[in-house]
Amino acid sequence: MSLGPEASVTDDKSAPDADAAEVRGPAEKAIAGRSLKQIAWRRLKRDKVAVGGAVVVLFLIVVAILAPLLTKLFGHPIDEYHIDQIDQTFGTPIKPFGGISSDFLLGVEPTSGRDVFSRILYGAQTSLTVAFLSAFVSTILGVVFGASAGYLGGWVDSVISRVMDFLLAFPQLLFSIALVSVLPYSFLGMDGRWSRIVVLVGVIGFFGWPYIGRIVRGQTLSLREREFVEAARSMGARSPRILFRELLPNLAAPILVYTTLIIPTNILTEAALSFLGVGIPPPNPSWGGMLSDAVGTYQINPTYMIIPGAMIFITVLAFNLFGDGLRDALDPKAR
Amino acid sequence: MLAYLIRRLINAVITLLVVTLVTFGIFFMVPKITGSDPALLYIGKTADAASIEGIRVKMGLNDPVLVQYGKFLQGLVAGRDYANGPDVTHCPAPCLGYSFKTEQEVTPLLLSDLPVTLSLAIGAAVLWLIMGVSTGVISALRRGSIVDRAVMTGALAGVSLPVYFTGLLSSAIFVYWLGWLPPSNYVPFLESPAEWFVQMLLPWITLAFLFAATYARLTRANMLETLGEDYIRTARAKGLGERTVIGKHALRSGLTPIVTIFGLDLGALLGGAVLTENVFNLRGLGYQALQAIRGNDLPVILGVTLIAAFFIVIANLIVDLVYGVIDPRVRLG
Amino acid sequence: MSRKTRAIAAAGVALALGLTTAACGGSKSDNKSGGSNGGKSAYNAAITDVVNPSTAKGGTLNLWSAQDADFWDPARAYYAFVWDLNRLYTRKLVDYAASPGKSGLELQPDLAQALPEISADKLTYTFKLRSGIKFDDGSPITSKDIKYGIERVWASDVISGGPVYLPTLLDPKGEYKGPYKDTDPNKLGLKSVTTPDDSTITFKLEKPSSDFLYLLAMPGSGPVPQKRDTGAQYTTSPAASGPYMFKPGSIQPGKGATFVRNPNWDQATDPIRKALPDQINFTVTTNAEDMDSRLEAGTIDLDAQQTGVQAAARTKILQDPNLKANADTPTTGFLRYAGLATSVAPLDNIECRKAVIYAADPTSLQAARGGPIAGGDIGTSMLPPNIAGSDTKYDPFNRLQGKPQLEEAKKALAACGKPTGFDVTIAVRNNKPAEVKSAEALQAALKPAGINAKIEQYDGAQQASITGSPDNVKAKGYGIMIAGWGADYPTGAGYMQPLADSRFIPENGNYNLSEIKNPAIDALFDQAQLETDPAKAAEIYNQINHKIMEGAYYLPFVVDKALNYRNPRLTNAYIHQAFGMIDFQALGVSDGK
Amino acid sequence: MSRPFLEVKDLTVRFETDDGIVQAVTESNFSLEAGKTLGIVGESGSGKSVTSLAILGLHRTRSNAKVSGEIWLDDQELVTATNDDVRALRGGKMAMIFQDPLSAMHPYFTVGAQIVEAYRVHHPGVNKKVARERAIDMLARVGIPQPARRFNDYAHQFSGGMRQRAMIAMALVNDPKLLIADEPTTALDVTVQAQILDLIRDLQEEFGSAVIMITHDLGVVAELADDVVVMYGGKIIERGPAVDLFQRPQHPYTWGLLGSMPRLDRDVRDRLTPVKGSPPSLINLPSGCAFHPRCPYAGRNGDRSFTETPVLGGGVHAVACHLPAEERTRLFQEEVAPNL
Repeated sequence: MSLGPEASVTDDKSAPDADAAEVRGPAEKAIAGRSLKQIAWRRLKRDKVAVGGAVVVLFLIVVAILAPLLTKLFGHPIDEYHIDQIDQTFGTPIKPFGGISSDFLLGVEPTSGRDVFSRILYGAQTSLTVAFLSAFVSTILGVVFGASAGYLGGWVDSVISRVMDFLLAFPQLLFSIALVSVLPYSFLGMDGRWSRIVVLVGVIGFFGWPYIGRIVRGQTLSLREREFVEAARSMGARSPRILFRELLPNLAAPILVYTTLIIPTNILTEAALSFLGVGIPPPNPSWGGMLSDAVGTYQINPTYMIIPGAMIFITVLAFNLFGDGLRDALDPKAR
Repeated sequence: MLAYLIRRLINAVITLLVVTLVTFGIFFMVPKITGSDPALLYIGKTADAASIEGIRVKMGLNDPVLVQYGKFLQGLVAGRDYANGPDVTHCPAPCLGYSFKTEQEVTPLLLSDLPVTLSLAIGAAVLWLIMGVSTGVISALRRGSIVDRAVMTGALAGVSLPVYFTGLLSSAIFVYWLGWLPPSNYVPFLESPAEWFVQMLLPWITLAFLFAATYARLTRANMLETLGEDYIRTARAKGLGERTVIGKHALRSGLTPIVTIFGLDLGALLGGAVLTENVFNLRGLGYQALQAIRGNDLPVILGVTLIAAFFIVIANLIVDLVYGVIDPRVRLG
Repeated sequence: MSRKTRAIAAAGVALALGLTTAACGGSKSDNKSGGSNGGKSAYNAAITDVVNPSTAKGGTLNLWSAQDADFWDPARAYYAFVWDLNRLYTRKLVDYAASPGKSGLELQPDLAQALPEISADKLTYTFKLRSGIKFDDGSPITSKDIKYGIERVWASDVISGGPVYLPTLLDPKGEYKGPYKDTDPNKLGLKSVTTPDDSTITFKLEKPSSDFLYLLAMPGSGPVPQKRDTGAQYTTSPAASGPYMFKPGSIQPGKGATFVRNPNWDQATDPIRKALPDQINFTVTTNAEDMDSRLEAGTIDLDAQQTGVQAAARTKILQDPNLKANADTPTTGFLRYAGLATSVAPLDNIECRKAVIYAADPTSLQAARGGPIAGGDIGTSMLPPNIAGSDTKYDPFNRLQGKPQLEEAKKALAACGKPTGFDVTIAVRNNKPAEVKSAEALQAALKPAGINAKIEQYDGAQQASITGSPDNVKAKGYGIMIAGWGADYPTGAGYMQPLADSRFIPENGNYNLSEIKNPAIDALFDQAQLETDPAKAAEIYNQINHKIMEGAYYLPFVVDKALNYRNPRLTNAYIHQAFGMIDFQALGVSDGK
Repeated sequence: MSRPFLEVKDLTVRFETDDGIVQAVTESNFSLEAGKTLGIVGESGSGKSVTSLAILGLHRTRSNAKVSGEIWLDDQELVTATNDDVRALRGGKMAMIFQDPLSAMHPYFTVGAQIVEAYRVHHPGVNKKVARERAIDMLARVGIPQPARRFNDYAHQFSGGMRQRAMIAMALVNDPKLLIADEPTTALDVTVQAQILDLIRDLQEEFGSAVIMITHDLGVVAELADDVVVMYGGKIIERGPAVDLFQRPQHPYTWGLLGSMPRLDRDVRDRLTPVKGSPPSLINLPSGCAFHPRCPYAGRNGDRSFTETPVLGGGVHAVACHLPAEERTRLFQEEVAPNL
């Protein structure tokens, strides 16, 4: 909650799928013959908006992966200067609308004339890499700690729960900025871009795990009471085995949903950190960094602000749409 | 009740202690690891080893970390004395020390930034509560209608828009293209309420928009859940009119969870709306925090973190207490 | 040693001569001010002339700034604009003349009746103070107050932040520990400065220095009454000796300060300051764009920081002739450049350094700084135009043509033994966006030559221990370091000595980034101190500049400029070359409001 | 000929959901005379609760619900009546006791306040004090000790039985002529169940109300009901006087229900599956007789039960089953009854 406004997304509650237990009962029984996976898949396919979101997400992933190729085909290298595209007096692109032309599909960067198209593509690479990996980190940590807390109970649960409460009640964005800014720019022989990605993944992933952990803990607690775990236990299965053999498959749905929903939050956080100047270091492009660059010239050259802003918006929206659809389809709250 | 309150207060204090300890640890240990030296912040262009050492001694940087931390806590509780050249300056409690950069006492420095953050957070909160809750309720009541779809689409777009983009976009439009509003520059409320209002308008709307989107989704979900509750059916079965059913029974429980989230969000914001304040150049706690972080100004970073944590913890406390009042199950259960 | 002593003695005379001319120059300039274009405002008029000359008093001058003063304590301030503002409330023994152009660089007696009496060995400077000089509380300013003020410079652990030059001349062995650790009951234990009576002060230098008077013109050499010195907290309520004082309680960190008239200042004792407005408001804003729009609207008078308007306002001003007529783009006295570390291979080889300089794209570097108007002219050498000895036509690497010279770069690489190029690290402060942009531009330009640069951002606040530490530079392999430099006092030594003299390489806080250890350059600096004739001294500085460029130690980016707008109602507006910005103390407001 | 006090004709309720149309109640017909008790029996999802909600008109607030047919209460048609007219009857002439009173009572209002609210909405002129006295009086009458003090308590502070009593007090506060009790004893333990059922019977006698008792528990019906309706898959499959139905149950499903009547020696959990197999989907009802997938006798009669929907016969004791009447009698006597 305290990652500023950006983070509230994951706290959102799902709307009940059908509006009363009365109707949900038969509705669910109606399709009880199929596995949850099939049901979810069917529901998801029917949800046009979610499918749209998924298509955009896939498209962005492909674009990010193919960034080097696309740049070669339609753009210019990300660090190539085109000073001839820039009005030297004002530092802005000579051509209108941010210098958009057939040669520069999304215009050029003020001051340097670098190709915005290529930089957006590489920015997508960075953004998505950070978002996915940090979601992965959050999920791993969240599942391990959440499941341990919920399953083991006792002092383990109280310690982990306190830590989660503490992390959630913490000036997170401030701390992320501070942490990211004191960590070194290069280490382990990685260059600025990858070392920073590792740092961002670590910090964002770390602050994200309580969101997943809380949900996993809750689910584990309720699942623990269920018979099948009791049964497994009575048959002499040891704790870790119960945990992973029995609980994890049942946790898969909520974990999938919340991991999906934490990705857009991570994109926003990464962009925020880059915007505040502690993200991916130049000359490597990032959307937040481009927005921050645009601060100086946005009144006279709005294109350069709108393009990265719109990219962040579209990406986050697509992930949110898909995540919402996925949640409705799996409806982890209905269990 | 009293025992509960005391327990909660002790918890709050422990949380704050942990926050200071963690912050302190990070900002004292990390520079040690990376080899940067806070004493050098004090030095101008001409640094010589002797005066750097002098500053280290003066700042107590040569003490063990725990001693430094102890002194910091002492300052918070009882105030602290600083050698100041000709004489000793007493920094009254709660003393957060002196800024490495400007040598200003941190406590009054941050207190003077607080009104800006308060103005921003409270104004935006009022706005987003009104916007978010009303649209969320309408959306829930007209579930599936065009209004509902429009609100939910707008809300989803809203949560996908970062303030650092909407902030720039809105000032580009309203300040530079349309010229309806002046470029933001905080004017204290007491100086000119009208100007204060005009200046804060854009930051409020920008910040509120994001939260309103979240709250609309939240409210709608809560309301839908509540409307499906048995006691709402009971209320209808008693023959109550829809207005009473919705306005009294459904809102009462549908909005109760919002109180929690609202309290926590507001608490978090009071510690500094880092992004909004920086986008709109508002010199509040969030702005100060970023400046301090960029300049490695540890006492200020510590101060802001502590204040931010303080607000969050207090908000938690208040929310719990308020919840006890509005939800009888908590109060007496 | 004896040779040196004599040489400095001569330099002292030279300075004295220079100062005399300065006094004349000042008045001459005043006469001229109405001349060339009738004192009317025009684009860049304030660079050479006094715009709107007037003696009308009254009104309030509204200065805004996006940056708060670093310190109001004169001994701790280091920002150029704060030094400029400092002239409002701090008088020194000598101060810069109040006039545009070169004549502003000359020193005039201020608290002193006249320029000092310099002993035959040129090691002793004796000043006689004016009578009737008082602090804002009405107490007279004595020689002891001046000595005490100067002593505070020694207490750099408490009075940190400001320049520390005087101890190297007055206490090179570091025997004095500053007034706060002074055992003398009156805290006047500095032996090299004596005050035989309240109106006489004598300085005894360890070695002659032609720059000594410039050091006395720094804010930190102003008088401080010992009983009002609150050490580190003095910055919140400094005493005033000039025509203005801080309105009590008006200093608000991060918000601003208010200057009101000092009732105990007497115009008759002050030949430099005009003191026209009744009040001067210094307001800190967080929004530079808002400041620009207020400037254009005429509701505020001047950006006190004088670092140039933002991009949006720049466009507007340059496109609107009416606005442009009230704008100037003076050179600020700063150079932006990259130091090429001789301690980092392969830049220890001069040819490899040359390759970097040739491969760099002068235009993209200029664009990174903001272009020809907001950024500055393409830099060609290491001496900025406001300093005697500078030669803007000197362009050894043919940078003015504006294009990278790949052929030359490849030749140099071949000569260096690295025909296919090499890897190098560019170190850049993370808190200076324009420097980061410069680093990116440089990186991009070096690539075609095969020089693969990696950009490493570091915490700008820690500069002194990162690029300022030769050991660290070597360890981290920072071959190229982006930096900027402005003179603390306008002489070739004041500008270039920290950048090029091998004897100016401390463990921390080093600015000789290239670690130039060239005996010829060191010798020339010494020789300049001996030179009697300013023109000849300038010629020596010119030679040093040539030597630096021939050694390819630095890659100059731009000669810094700033596009600033001034409210048309301002009177007596002119750019003061010592600060590279409008001389605030001279300003008045024509409408008296 | 005057109508019965309550007459339900061809009542059909369907919900449109994302997963398809839920056919919750199909063409139900039954009636109830004043002062009498009707038991509606069936598993969860059989349509019994939906039927009762339809009588109260509570599907009206749900946009995806479609109700057709006729419901006559005291000579007033309710399906086509205006919202306001139905609302005026709700809680007044007809009232409902819900199952699980903890969730059916508002957690944030005191029990007393909720009763007062119910009273005042149908007695607009009455001041708070009078309403309060009435509420306390009602609490006393349903057997809540110290009613004046409990008036200010919240639902969660009551025990399960007391809570259900309070719920009943709230339903009866306006002297309803029709009282619908939806599984009033499900959430309670056996001894309390008996008390509550006694209470309802006593109060029915006192107020002279008609009662619809909805339950999956034939034991409850046996104790209270004059007539019984058995529902399965949204349809009435058997209907008749209680005595008759218990002595000569006609439908194989009813036999199953009888077989699962709660007894103290049986595990409580068994109640939930009175008949082997799971209840049918209301979206895709099995073709023909909805019960055929679970009916041990399906197929004995050719393939009719797979293709043809049995029609509820006429008469006092009606049944919807393809098995011939004699066959059913024989089966019940030979195969089912000995095991009961």
